[in-house]
Amino acid sequence: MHGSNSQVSYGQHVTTEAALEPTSTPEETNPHRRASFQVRLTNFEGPFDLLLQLIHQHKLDVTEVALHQVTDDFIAHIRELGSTWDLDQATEFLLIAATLLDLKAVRLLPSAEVEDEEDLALLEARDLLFARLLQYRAYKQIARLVAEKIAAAGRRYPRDVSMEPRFTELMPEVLLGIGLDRFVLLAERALTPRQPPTVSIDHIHASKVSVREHAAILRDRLTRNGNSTFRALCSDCENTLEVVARFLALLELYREGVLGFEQVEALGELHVRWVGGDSDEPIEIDEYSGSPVTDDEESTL
Amino acid sequence: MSAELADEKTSSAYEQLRPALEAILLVVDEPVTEQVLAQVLEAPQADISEAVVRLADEYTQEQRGFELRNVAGGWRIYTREQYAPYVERFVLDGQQTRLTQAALETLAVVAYRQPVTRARISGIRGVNCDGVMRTLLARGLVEECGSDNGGGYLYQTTPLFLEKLGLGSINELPPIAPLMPDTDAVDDVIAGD
Amino acid sequence: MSAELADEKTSSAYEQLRPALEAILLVVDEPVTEQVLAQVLEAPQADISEAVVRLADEYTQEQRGFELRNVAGGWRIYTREQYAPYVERFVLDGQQTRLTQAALETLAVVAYRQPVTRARISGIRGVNCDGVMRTLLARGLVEECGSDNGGGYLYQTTPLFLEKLGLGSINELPPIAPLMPDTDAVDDVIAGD
Repeated sequence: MHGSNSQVSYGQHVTTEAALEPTSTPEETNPHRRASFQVRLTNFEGPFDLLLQLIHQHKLDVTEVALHQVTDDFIAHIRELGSTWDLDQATEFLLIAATLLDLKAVRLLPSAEVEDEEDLALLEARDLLFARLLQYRAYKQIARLVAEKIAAAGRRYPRDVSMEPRFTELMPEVLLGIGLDRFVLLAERALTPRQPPTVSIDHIHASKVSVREHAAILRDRLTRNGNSTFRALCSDCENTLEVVARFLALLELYREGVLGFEQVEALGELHVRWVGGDSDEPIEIDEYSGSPVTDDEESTL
Repeated sequence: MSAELADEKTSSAYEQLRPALEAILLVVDEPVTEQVLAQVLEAPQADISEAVVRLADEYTQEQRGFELRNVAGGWRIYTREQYAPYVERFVLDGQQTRLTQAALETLAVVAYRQPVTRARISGIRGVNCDGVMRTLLARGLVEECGSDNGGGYLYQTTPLFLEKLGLGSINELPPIAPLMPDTDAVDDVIAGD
Repeated sequence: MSAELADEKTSSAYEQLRPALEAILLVVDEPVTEQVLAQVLEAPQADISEAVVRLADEYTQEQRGFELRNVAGGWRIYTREQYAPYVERFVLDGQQTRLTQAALETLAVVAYRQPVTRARISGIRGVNCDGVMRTLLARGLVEECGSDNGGGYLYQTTPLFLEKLGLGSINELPPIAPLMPDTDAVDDVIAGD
């Protein structure tokens, strides 16, 4: 009995429009769904966010998943984009598409009898996804409340005026509490300009990096140390592009069978193990478009 | 009769405390704790606790333009929210940049899960939170507070966070549980469809 | 009868004005003139003149810890004389001997950028610095030293500041690392001037 009660209240939570509607925009009423896809994708915050929006958009009851519709929309959208999509969007797409397909796959399973271990695992994965989605939605709602509280508190001004001179005169002598060294450090920090929030255009004239070069660096380090973490391997990277190059280089090395990966939890530390022995035979690394052109390559281009 | 006497006694204690309390609250430049007030006024802390609440109620009932609020563990006088348009002609706290949606969500996770690691926050939000956490650290809304067993830094909210939200303590945040069915409930639904 | 009506009319006008008036008076640092109050509250100056006097009387009758005083042609809230001893004790209690992090950072900016205006300091620090500058002025660590072309006051550090850091002159401040080839230019951009 208790179980069915909580089931009811849970169902209400999920299907109530208001509850699923933290990001409602005028575009949502737009009958041309695909056109509005693009709009939404430019400002969503991660796959959970988009998933929530999609579920709302299709007025889906999570428990009555008609996700094939969403999946189809997705695939259609990706096709429409043709060759014009960028890496960021594409990877986000893949992540979400995988999540959706996962859901869909689970949905297609006969739900009455679960015998197969794999089926069970899939169901568990779906449970977990639901739980995480609901958890995310809860924090999203709380975030709105936090914003409201900040706005309200910002409209109450504290009394903050200078003390009358007769009181300031009584004040015990002030303590700086820090020495010259700390003071100089403070000055350096205070005078370091804050980056004003801007739309970065760095990528337009980003310096080019060579995956092959970064593969060589990684190989050098890993043969010396045996294993490491992705974080440590990127600790000396000066920009995101270099981190990406290192990552691609790792994938290339993995393809050559000289690396092993281990990641215990999603978004957790990525451990990299060298399994290629210590021969210094050259390894074939594909270069990527946009790599800097070296002298000996120039003739072939 | 004796109840009346007791009332009279509290009343007169309050009347003695009130102006002194007001005088101090007028000069503080950050929320002042009941402990400090008790020390300075040489009164039992219980009397102070009662007096500040009573004074806050009084300001509200009398519809004063200011209010006495319990914020970040202390008391301070603020202008009442509805008169902000007038006050803003005199105090312009420029450059109040707004927090992004991502920052607000991250802040919400830290507030409810503290102390919490970045990895955990990223897990809950489904995206990497490093950039957003840097912003929150720089703005003094969260701070490091040790590390967990795995060596990841732990984070918690700061008193400034409470001040910015106008909260007396983190316990004043509404419970998140009603918004988030526990896993059992999720299991029930899934088993039931 | 007509006198009664008139009274009622003033009464409701006063009740409307009072909270907004109080909100403003709570935050102003300098005495504010009736003319300015009339402008901001969009009320006839005669109503304002009457309201401030009435409010001042009210505070006295209610034996508040503060009073509304007419000083130098304007109105400001002050500690009521008879409760000054409590404030003195609070100040002497030494809760405020240490500078806050914000105050130290602002002091650092003044030290390395002097003479400098408040607007510029706020620009560099990304937050309004009025409150903190008041503290630094009150503690004798910075002082006014003229005004720039735009009419903003300029500030510099005082001999007490040098003494506190154990320096003979401001030239003995160690140069800070060349973070930016041209920090002034960057400051300009940030300060928006």
